[in-house]
Amino acid sequence: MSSSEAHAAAEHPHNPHLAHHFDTIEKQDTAVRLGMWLFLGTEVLLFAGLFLGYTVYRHFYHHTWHEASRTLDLGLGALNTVVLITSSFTVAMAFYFIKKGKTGACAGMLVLTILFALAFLVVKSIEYSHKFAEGALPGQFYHFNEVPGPGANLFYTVYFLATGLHAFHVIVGMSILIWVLVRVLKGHFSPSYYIPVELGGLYWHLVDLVWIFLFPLLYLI
Amino acid sequence: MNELMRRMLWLPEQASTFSTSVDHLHYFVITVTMLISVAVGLLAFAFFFKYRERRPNQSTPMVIPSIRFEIVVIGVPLFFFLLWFVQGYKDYIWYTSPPSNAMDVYVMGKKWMWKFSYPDGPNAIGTIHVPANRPVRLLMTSRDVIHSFYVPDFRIKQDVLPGRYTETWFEANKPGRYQILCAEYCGTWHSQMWGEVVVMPAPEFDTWLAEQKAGLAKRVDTGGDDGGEFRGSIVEYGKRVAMAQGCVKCHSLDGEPHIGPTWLDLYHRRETLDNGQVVVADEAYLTDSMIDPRGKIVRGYKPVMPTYKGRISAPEAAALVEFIKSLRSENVQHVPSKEAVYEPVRR
Amino acid sequence: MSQSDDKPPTFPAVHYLNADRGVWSWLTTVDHKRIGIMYFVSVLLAFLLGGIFAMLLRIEHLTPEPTIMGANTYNRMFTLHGVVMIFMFMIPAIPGVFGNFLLPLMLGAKDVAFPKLNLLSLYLYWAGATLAASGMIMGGTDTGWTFYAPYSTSTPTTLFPVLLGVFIMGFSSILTGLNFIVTIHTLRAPGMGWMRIPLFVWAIYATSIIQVLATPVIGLTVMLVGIEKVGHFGLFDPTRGGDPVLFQHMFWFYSHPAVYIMVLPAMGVISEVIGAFSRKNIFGYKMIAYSSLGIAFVGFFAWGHHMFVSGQSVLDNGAFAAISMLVGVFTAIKVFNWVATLYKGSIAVKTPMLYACGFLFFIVFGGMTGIAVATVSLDVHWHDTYFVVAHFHFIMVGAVIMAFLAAMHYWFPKMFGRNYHEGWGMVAACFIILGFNATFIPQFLVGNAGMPRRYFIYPERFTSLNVASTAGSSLLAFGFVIIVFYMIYALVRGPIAGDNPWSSRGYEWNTPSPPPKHNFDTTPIIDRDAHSYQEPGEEVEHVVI
Amino acid sequence: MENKVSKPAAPSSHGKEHAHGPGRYFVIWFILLGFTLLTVVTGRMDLGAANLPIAIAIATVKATLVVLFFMHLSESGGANRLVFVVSLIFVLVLMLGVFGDLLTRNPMSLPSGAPNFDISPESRIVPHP
Repeated sequence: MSSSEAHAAAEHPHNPHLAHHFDTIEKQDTAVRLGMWLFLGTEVLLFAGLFLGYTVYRHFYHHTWHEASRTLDLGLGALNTVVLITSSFTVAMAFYFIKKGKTGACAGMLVLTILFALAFLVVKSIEYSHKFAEGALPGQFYHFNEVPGPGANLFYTVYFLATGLHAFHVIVGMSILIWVLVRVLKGHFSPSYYIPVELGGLYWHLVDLVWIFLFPLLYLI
Repeated sequence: MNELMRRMLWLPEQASTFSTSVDHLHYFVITVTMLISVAVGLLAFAFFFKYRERRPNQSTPMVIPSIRFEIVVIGVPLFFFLLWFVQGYKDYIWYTSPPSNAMDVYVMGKKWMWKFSYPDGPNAIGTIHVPANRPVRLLMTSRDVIHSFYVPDFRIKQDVLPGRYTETWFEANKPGRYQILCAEYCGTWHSQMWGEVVVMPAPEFDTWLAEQKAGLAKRVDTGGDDGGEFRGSIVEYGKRVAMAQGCVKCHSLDGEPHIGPTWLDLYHRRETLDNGQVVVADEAYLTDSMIDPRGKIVRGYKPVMPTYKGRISAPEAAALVEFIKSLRSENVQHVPSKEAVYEPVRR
Repeated sequence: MSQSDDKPPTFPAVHYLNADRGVWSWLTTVDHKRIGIMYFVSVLLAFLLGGIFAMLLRIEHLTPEPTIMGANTYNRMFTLHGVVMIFMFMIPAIPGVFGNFLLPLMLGAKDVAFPKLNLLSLYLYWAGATLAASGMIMGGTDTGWTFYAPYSTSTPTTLFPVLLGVFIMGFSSILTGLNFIVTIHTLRAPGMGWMRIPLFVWAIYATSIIQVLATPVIGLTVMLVGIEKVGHFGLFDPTRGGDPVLFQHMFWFYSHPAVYIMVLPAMGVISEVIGAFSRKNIFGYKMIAYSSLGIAFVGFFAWGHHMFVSGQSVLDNGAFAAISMLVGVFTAIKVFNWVATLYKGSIAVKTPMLYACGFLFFIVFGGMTGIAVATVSLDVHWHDTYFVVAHFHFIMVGAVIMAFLAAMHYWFPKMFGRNYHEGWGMVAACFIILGFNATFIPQFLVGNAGMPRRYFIYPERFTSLNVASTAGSSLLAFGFVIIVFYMIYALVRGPIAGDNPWSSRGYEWNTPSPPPKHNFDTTPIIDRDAHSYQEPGEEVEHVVI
Repeated sequence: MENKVSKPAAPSSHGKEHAHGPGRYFVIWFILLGFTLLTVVTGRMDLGAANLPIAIAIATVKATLVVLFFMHLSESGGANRLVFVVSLIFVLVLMLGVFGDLLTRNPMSLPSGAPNFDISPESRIVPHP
């Protein structure tokens, strides 16, 4: 803990955001950040199960999977990657601005991030509708004749499960950012208290992280 | 000594070459385990008396571990555990490496029966004949869920997986009859998925096999649960059971409704029950209907069927289900799952 | 600190139990002590339910033929026994009850780091448990608590609510672990360095790491099974190219460390109890603390020893077997340290101490039979037989429930300010320890004889041992009945215990019993090691062994 | 970890984070976009067995940049880093254990259609000679 942090608490002995069981707001912030990182750790392990399924079946059926991955739309996938990376950048900027006390700029960046999230979902749903039309669906629903051979249905199983779980995280992250945005607009945050912006941002970066791995694994093998 | 320990530990007979070597490690491990745990328990108890509280709030010395103590408490258990591991893994590698001259027998697990096939010989349900003092390799697969082929007297066990083969091997060294159990939970009658290994002296086995191959054994025993055996496909076996039990008196095989619903295309048919519920006639429903026929009555039929609980064995019920599954008119799309193709597997 | 004997024991007028009144004050509380008490009631109910199932199962096994139920009922019942005992009782038992109640007290904190999240954990636990229970009412499920595919994805029974319940209870467990880790990192009282943390806290810390990092995997796995059951996506279905062994890998990656989620807190309890009742500095504090972390870490590398006969590769079997041996060494270190702590102590033989003695025997026997079943060639015979059943009951019931009972007796005065009847406590402990041995030692033998687990009916040669086991289980059950009676009496009419009836030096006894709502009026300053029975600077005799 | 309540100092919080401004975020963003382009290009080249390692290496670099700079792990406390690294280690452990099995398993015990198997429908469960 740096000595500068401690002084901030000394100046605001009755900080309304300080819970009764913490001595200082810095200690509380440390705790909250650690909690968030632990939560991100659990998220990593949650996705690890799906990545495991991916690697196992790719190992079994790598030729079929190579063909199957070619049926995905690389253009849309790459577009989504750019969208998510940019949204990660904007949410980082939102964090930067709120620390500087520029509430308006922060809100603007958050709005941009949320729009990018929406764009991601729209692109994803376009891709999904193509797959539904083709019959490139998981397991028993698979009736896509372009990719024959065993294991092709499993590619789409993993594709839908992984991108589906990821899309769920996008929706959750978007909801969190909307909530943060509302609070920003209400003026709840200041350079001395901005933890929710930071945590919302961290969560959003994780969503980006997962996609950074999903994109090459699904579209580029 | 071996015999005494075996009886004390309630181990079954040692009927294979593997069982003896594995049992010796077993005795060693269990003896050490018992000695150590009783010693720790007694030592704690002895300290309870020796160092009991003599006056309240007595002061106690500070006891500090020396490096020597730490080395001992880490080193001694580690030594024993690694010793067991090395010996156990050596035995295990032996157990997973079938000799190249082993005779192959194919095993198929199915809810709730075992089926055996010799590469160019007969099939049998429930009973496998093997020669004594000759290695036998089992190549095993399953029709439905995971089973586990377990012969306690041989100390062998191997899961049987659907869609692929697993293997195990043994060399029986005492002629006799040994029970096969299913050790991986597989549904209602998991606990009755039993079979039998008949170990014959080698010459006797050769004669038996030759007879089988020559087709002399056209005589077919009625399938019973006590070692009576039937050679042929499961479907044929199921047909025999249906005839013997009189199922076909009430269930037609040609699509005509009779006293009971017809069996033609029954498998995976959606049936409406008298309470309006719709069920799919899958394996579970068919089996339940043999045991508890009044439980789920198809609309339009009377609850007249008696229960077959105790009258048919688990393998018989399984064979009946298989027979029903085979009764399909041609317009039905569903392809019944294939049995294993019995070809020798080269490695 | 230790109270002097001439003063009569006191009972605080206002404490956490009566500071607020009404059901609503309980349901909306963020007080870690009240949440602990609510966990206490919940897990005891779950234990009762699971125990009733267990007794019915034992009665069924009195004869090799069907005795009191049918095959389908039996299969549902052993599944529910497992699901209830593991997910509703074992996993939340010690962390949920004693972890919640004691962690802040031991650390000198006013509450856990995230009190509201703590309440959310409890609600998630209730929601998950209710869902799983509704699955039982809706017909029950018959897969065993292991949910092995492809049986679980093809069974006609109601599986989905149970899976969802397990998933939600998993989240409760994750949030509890997360909360505890953050609490231990950030809310230690001034002066409490990492090497002054009580050993129970170390154990909870190691447990929490496992909870946070392993539970998400089981969450995903059970959801995949649920999806597979409903939608037949083919992930574990061999007819669609899937691999059922992959399910086993994913399942045991959580479920093996989950064993340590259950047993590590139990080890923490025993460290506290043995230290307190022998009035000794814990022997080898660092070794015990680090071995907790070691078990948590190495426990993650050992899951494959559940799959020795599943078709897993020979090489992997060897690797997992070798690593499993290391877990045994960590446990052995702890056991030797506990016994050495008794040496030259001043041992008060009270009920918790009897349970601790039982624990020592059970953990050694259960642990070493665990090493035995991790010895690959032996496991080929033992896998999925009653030997394995007896082994893990020695750990789960023998070790964990002994520790749970020891904790319950040791901290009962802390929680409620009253004490139980020592004589009855000893009697019940004897019944439980003897009854436990009588129940499960025959099961080791029947497993040796080759009886597979999850058998509804069994070959007749196993009858005598099964009858013996059932007879033993009635002793065990009788012991629990005694506990229920004297504990309820103690709760209402028990003698006032005073702040520190055991003269223990654990930090948690520095507050009044029962503690006030906010634990401490002023932040305590820690000026001595945990488990230290000397004042700072006091001259003591040093003995090196 | 010290538990001192307060020490007088300057009011600015998180002093270190002021060391960089939005410029750094821009740079990282451009690098990430560049890597995305790179991975798309290399992904469509036929590099044989090298394709997958290259794709994963690029993804790892991108992820590291996001974690270190967007998520500020480069400047947060040791516990946070430890948590994240440990979770990644356990992901590796999971993969390692499973692959130790798959790569050395008896080929007959692999699913049908796996590389060691004939993929004609007739021989769904018969291993290739």
